[in-house]
Amino acid sequence: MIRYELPPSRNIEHPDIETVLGADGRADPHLDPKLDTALVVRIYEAMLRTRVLDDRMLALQRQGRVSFHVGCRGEEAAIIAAAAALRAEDWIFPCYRELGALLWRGFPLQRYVDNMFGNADDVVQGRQMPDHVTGRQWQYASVSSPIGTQIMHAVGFGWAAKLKKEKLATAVFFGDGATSTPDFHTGLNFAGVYKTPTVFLCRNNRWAISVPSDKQTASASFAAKGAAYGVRSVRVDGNDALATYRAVREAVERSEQGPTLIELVTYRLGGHSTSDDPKAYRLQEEVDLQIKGDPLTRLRRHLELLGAWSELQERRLVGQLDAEIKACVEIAEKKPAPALRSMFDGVYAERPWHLDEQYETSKRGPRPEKE
Amino acid sequence: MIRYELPPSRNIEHPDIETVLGADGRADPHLDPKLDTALVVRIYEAMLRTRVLDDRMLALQRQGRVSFHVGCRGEEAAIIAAAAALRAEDWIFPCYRELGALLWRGFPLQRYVDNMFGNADDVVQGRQMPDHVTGRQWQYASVSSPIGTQIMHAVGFGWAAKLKKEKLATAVFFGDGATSTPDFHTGLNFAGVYKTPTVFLCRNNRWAISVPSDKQTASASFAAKGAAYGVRSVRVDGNDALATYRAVREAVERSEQGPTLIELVTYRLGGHSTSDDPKAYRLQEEVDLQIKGDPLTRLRRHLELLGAWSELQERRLVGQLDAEIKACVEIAEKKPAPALRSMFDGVYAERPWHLDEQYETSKRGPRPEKE
Amino acid sequence: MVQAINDALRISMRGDERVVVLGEDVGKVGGVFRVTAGLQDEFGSERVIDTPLAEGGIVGASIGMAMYGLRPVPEIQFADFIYPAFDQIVSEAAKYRYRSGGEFGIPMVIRTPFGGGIRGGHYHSQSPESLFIHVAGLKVVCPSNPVDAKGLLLSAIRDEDPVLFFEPKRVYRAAKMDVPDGDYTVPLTKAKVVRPGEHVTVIAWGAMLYEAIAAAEHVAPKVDVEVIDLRTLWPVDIDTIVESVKRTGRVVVVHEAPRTCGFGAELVSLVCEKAFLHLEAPPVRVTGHDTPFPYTLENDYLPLAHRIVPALLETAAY
Amino acid sequence: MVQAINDALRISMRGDERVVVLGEDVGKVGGVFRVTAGLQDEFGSERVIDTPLAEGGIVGASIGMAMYGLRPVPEIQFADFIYPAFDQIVSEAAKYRYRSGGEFGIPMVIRTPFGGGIRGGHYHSQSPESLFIHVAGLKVVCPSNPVDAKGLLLSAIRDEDPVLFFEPKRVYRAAKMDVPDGDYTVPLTKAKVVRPGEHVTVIAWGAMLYEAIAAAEHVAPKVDVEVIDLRTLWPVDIDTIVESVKRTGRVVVVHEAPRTCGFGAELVSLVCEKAFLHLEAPPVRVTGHDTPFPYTLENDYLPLAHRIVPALLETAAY
Ligand SMILES: Cc1ncc(C[n+]2csc(CCOP(=O)(O)OP(=O)(O)O)c2C)c(N)n1
Ligand SMILES: Cc1ncc(C[n+]2csc(CCOP(=O)(O)OP(=O)(O)O)c2C)c(N)n1
Ligand SMILES: [Mg+2]
Ligand SMILES: [Mg+2]
Repeated sequence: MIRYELPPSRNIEHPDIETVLGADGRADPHLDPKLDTALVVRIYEAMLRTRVLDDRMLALQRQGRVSFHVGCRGEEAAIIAAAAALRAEDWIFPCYRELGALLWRGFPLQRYVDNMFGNADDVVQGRQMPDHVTGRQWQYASVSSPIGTQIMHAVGFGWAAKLKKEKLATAVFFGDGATSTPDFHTGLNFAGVYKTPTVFLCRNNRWAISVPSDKQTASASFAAKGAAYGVRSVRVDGNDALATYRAVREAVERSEQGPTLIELVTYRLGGHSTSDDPKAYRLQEEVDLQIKGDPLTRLRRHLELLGAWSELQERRLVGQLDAEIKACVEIAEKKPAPALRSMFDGVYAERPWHLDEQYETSKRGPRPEKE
Repeated sequence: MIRYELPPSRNIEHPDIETVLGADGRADPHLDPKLDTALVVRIYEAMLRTRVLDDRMLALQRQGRVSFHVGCRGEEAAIIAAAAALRAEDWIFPCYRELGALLWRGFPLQRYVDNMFGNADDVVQGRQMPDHVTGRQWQYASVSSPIGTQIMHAVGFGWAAKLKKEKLATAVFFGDGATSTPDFHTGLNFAGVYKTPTVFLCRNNRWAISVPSDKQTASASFAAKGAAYGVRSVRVDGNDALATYRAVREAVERSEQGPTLIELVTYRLGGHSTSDDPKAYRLQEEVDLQIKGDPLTRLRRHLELLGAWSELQERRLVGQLDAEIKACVEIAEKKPAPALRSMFDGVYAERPWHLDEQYETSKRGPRPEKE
Repeated sequence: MVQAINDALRISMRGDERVVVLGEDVGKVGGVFRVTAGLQDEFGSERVIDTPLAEGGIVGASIGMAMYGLRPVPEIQFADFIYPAFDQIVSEAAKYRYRSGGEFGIPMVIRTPFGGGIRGGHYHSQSPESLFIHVAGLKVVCPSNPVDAKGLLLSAIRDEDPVLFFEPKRVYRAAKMDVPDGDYTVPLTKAKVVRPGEHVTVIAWGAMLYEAIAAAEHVAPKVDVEVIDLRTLWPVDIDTIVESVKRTGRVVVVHEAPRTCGFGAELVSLVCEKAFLHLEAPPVRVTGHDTPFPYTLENDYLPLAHRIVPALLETAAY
Repeated sequence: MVQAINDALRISMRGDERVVVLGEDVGKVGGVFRVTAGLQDEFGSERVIDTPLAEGGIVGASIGMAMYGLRPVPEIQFADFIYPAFDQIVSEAAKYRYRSGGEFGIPMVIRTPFGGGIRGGHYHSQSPESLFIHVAGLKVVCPSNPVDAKGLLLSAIRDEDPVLFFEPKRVYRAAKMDVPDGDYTVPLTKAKVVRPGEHVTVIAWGAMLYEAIAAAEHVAPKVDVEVIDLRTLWPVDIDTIVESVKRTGRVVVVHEAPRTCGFGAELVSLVCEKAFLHLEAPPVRVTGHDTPFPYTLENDYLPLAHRIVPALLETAAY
C-alpha cells in the first residue's frame, strides 16, 4: 500500500498537478505569479523560521521540557505561501499544523512559546495542549483537536460576511484524513449551495497518522471531490510555494463568486506529532525520496537563481532564529502556571454559582490558590 | 426555485438519464432488459397494490383511525422494480417509503396493517410509529426515522459478507435529502475504499419535505457524487420500471467488484407524509406536469401494448386489494395493544434489575397491566 | 406557544440585524410546527434560511456565524435529530470561549421541539436535556407556557453563551394564555413557584409541569404541594429549590427523559448536598422509563399525573 | 493493562472467527497506544482494519457487521472523539434490538481510551461515560486493572448487547499485575469491594480508583473506608452498593467526569432511594469540575486523593 511517488517537483509524471517551480528552480513563465522578489524572500524566511522552530520544539519535547509538539516539516510551502496569498481582510481557520500562518500574520513568537508551556501568559491560559492557540487580532480562529470541525466554522463565517455584504474570504486548512469527516462533506455542500467565499485548503500530506491517503478514499484525487458539491477545485503542487500562492490568490480573488477546493499535494516529512514514530508504518526510502522535494530546497534554489538568497544569509537567519527562540523559551519557562481561578473562568461569559462553588472548594483544598 | 422539469418520460431533454420506456409505452430495444412478461405484470401488480394501500392508509389517517402514514405515490417503480431486480440472497436496508419492497418479498399484509395500528401482533410490538417495520425473514432491515443512518449499516453488512466470502449484495434506499447527511458521505467513502457489495439507491424525488433537490446540493446531479468516492454511478429514470430494473440488476450482478450509486430520478406526487401539506411550498402545476410521468401509467401503457393488461384486470385487482386491505384493517383494529411488559423487554437481550423495578412500579400504578 | 415563539423571533429579528434563523424547512413553509411561519416573508431568504439536511452543518455554520458577530438561531426539527450535531455542540460551541482564552464567544440559540405525547414513537418524542446539562459551557432552557417561552427566548437570543432551547411540543398548541405584546424578557436565572405549598416540593419543567400541577390538585388539600417550574434547567436556580425544600422537607422531581442519569438525578444530589438535614423523606424521581420511547404505550411511559399522585402521597406520608 | 487488553482481543479472535477489530490506526501500527499491536500480523488486514477518519463510519459499519452476524470490536482512538459516532450509537445501536421487535441485536464492543492525567488537555482527557449511561440499550464497562480489563473485555465481546468499554489510559501502563494466561471472564454484573471498611463507602472506577484507595489509606485507621470498584457502570451492581452503604451509612462517589449530571448524581440518587434511612450523612460527590478539561492545571481538575481525603473526613465526622 505504500507508494513510492516521485517528489512533486517532477510533475511531468503528474500532469494534473499545477506546478510553477521546476526541478531546476526556474518558474514556468506561463504560470509564474510574478511576485516581488522581496515578497518571495519573506516567504522563504518565514518557511525557514517555521522549520527552525519545529526543530527546536521537537528538541524541547525530547528533553521533557514541553509535553507535546505537532509540526509541519515538509508542508511549509503549503502553509506559508497560502497564508501569504491571503488578503488582510481574510480569515484563517486552522487545523493544528498552521502555526507558521499565524506567525506570518505577526503573532509574537513569545506568545507562541508561552502557549507551548501553557503558562499564565498563554493566550488560552494553559487550557489546551501545546500548539492549540488562537489569534483573533490576527484573524486566526481557535485550534482544536477534533479533525474537521473548523471547516463548518469557516463556511458559516464567510456566509455571515456575505450576508452582511462584507467582502472577505475564509481560508480553512485541513488534512487528507479530514476529507473523510462529516464536516468536510457538510462544509463543501453548504458552501456549494450558498456560494460562500470559502477557500478549502486540503493539505494532502499523504498520511493521516498511519493511514496512507489512498486508504482514506478511492477517489482519483482529493480535488476531484469538489464536483460532488458543485465546488470549483484545483490540484496544486503544495511543495511549490509559487504554485500554492498562485492558486490560493486566485481562489481568494474569485471568492465572491463562490468557494474553491484546493488540494495541496505535499508530504509530511516528520512524525505525525512528537507522540508518533512513523518508522512503524512507512519506509525510510519513501521519506528519502520525498526529501528531494523539500519545499524549502525548492524555493531556495529559485531564490539562488535570482541571486536573492545565499548560504551566508541562510546561516545568519538560522542563527538569529535560534537565539530568538532560545530567549523566548527562557522567559516562558520561568513564567508561573495560570491562576487556579482561570480554570473556572471563561466557561460562560459570567461565572455561574456552581462554578463559584467549585472554585471555592478548590481553594480550600490542600493545594491553595497559587496566586 | 421551483422548477418545472418535464416528466422523466420525455428524456430527450435529459440525455444523461437512462430510460427504457418511451412516452408511447415502447421499450428501447437496445436497453430493454427483456424480462418475462409475467414478471413485468407482477411488478405492475405490486406497484398498483402499493398505490391502493397508500390511498387506503391515507384515508384511515384522515379518519383518525391510524395516526400517521408515509407513502410512496409516484415512486412505485423506483421501489418495486428495484426490489424485483434484487436476488434472493440480497438484503434491503430501507428508508421509510419502501414498504412495497417488503411486500414484494412476501411480507404478509396483515402484519403490515398490524404495524400501522401498533397492536400486540405488530412485529415491533407497537414500539415505533406506523410504517416503521422490520422483516428479518425477508432480509429487510429495520426502518428508523433518522435520515441516512441505514446507509452505513448496508455498507457494514455487505462488507461483513465479503469478509466471510458469502456472495450477496446489500441494497440501501435513501432520498435526495439524505445525500447531505454524514452517513451518505461515510457510507460511500467506506464502500469505495473496501469495495463493498453495496447498491446505493438514491430516490431523487425532488423534495426533502419542503426543500427542493436543487437546494440540497449544487452538484450537477446526485449520481455525480459517486466519483468523489471512486464509486461507479448511474443516473436512471426512476419512473421507468424497466430502466430501474435494468440498472439495479446490473449493479447487483457486478457487486462483487464493488459498489454502485444509482440515482433514481422520480417525483414525490403526494405529501411528504400525512403530516405534510405540500401546497405550502410547491405549485399544483408542477405536480400536474409530473403526474403525466406517473410510473404506473407508464408501465401500464407498456403492458397494454404487449396485450398483457387491461382495464378489466385493473378494476378487478383494485377491487380485490380493497377487500383484502379492509379485512386486514378490521382484524388489526380489534387486536389489543401490546402488553405493558413488552415496553420493558428487548431493551437488552435480558431484562436487567432496573427495568424489572420499573416494570413492577408501572404495574402497581392506577393503570393495571392490561394482559 | 408556537405563536409566542414566533413573536419572540420576529421581535428579535426586527430589533437586531444580527439575528438569523436557519434549519430544515424553516423558511418557505415556516417549520414543520409553523414556529417560523411568516418570517421568511418578512425578513427574506437570507435571514430565514432553508438548509440542506445536515444538523451538524446547521450548528457548525451557526458557530461560524456567531464568531463573525451574528446571532444565529438554528432550529433542529426534532430534538431526536440533534445527535448528528452533537460533536459541533459539545466539542465546539460549548468549549469555544474557554479554549480561545475568551477571544470568541458563541452566542447562539439552538431551538428544538422535544418530548412525548404526540404519538411520535422513538424518534419524535425524546427529551435529551440531561446530555447537554452534563456538558460544561452550555445553557439549557425549557419553557412550559407561551409567556415564558417568549420572554425566555428573547433573553436567550441576547445571551452571550450557547443556549439549548427545548420547546415542549406537547403543549405547543395546548397552553393558551394572553401573551404580552412587544418586547419583554424572562431572565435565564430564575425558576418560578407556580403553586405554593407546604408539604411537598415538586420540581418539573416543560409539558410535565401540567402533570405535576394536576397531581398536586388531585392530592389537595390533604397534601399541600408546592410546584416549581424550573424554566432554565442549567445553570439551575438553586436558591428557589433549596428554599422550598428546606420548608417542605420533601421533594419529588418529575421528568419525561429516561430515569437513569437524567436531570432528576442531579437535582436529587443537589438537594441532598444543600438541604440534607431538612429532608424528612427520600427525594423521589417520577420519570420516563429506561427504554427507548414507545409508540402505542406512550401514556404508560410518560410520568403522567397518575404516576405522580402515588409518589406525592407516599412522600408526604413517609 | 495494554497487554491484557491485547491478550483478550487475541484470545477472542483466535476462538471466534466472527470477531473483527476496526478503527483509525489500529492495524499496521497497532493503535496509538499499541493496544492492538501485532493483531494485524496474526489475523490479517481483513480482520484488523485501518479505517478512514470517520468515527460514525466505524461504528455504523460495525452495526451492519453485527447485523450480519460478526462480533465487531471498533476502537475510537480517544473517547473525546466519540461524538461524531454519537448518532449511530444512540439512535441506532442502542435502539436496534428494541425497535426491530428483537429481530436484530447489535453485539458490538466499542473500545475507547478515556480520562485525564496524561497532559491531554480538552480533547485527550474526557470521561463521557454518563452520556451513554443515560441512553437505554447500552452497557457501559470500565476496568481499573489489567486482570479485570481482560476478563471484562472477554465477557463484553461475548455479550449480546452493545457495550461501551472505557479504558482508563492513565493506568494503561501504570497498573502492573500478574494477568492469568488464557481465557477467563469477569461478569458484567458484579462490582468488587477492593478494600473492605466500616465507616464510609467510596464508589469509584477506572483511574480514580487508585486515588480513592490512596485517600482511604491516608485516613486509616481513624476512618475505615470501604472502596468499591464498579467495573461495570451500567447496569450497575446495585446490591453491592446498597449492602455496603447500609452498613456504613456514609457514601462518597468519585469520578473524573464533570460533576453535573455525571454518573455520581445517579449513584447518589440510587443510594437515597434504596438506603435513605441508613444514611448518617449526605452522600458526597468528589468529581471533575464543570469546565472543559484543562491542560496545565489538570491535577487541580481531577478528583485526586488530596480532594478525596477531606471529603472522607467530613463525611465520617458528619
Ligand atoms: C474526530 C477525530 N478523530 C480522530 C482524531 C485523532 N487524530 C488526530 S490527527 C489524525 C489524523 C489526521 O490526518 P490528516 O487530516 O491527514 O491531517 P495531518 O495530521 O496529516 O495534517 C487523527 C486520526 C482526531 N483528532 N479527531
Ligand atoms: C437526521 C434527521 N434530520 C431531520 C429529519 C426530519 N425529516 C424527516 S424526512 C426529511 C426529509 C427527507 O428527505 P429525502 O431524504 O429526500 O427523503 P424523502 O422523504 O424525499 O423520500 C426530514 C428533514 C430526520 N428524520 N432525520
Ligand atoms: Mg494528512
Ligand atoms: Mg426526497
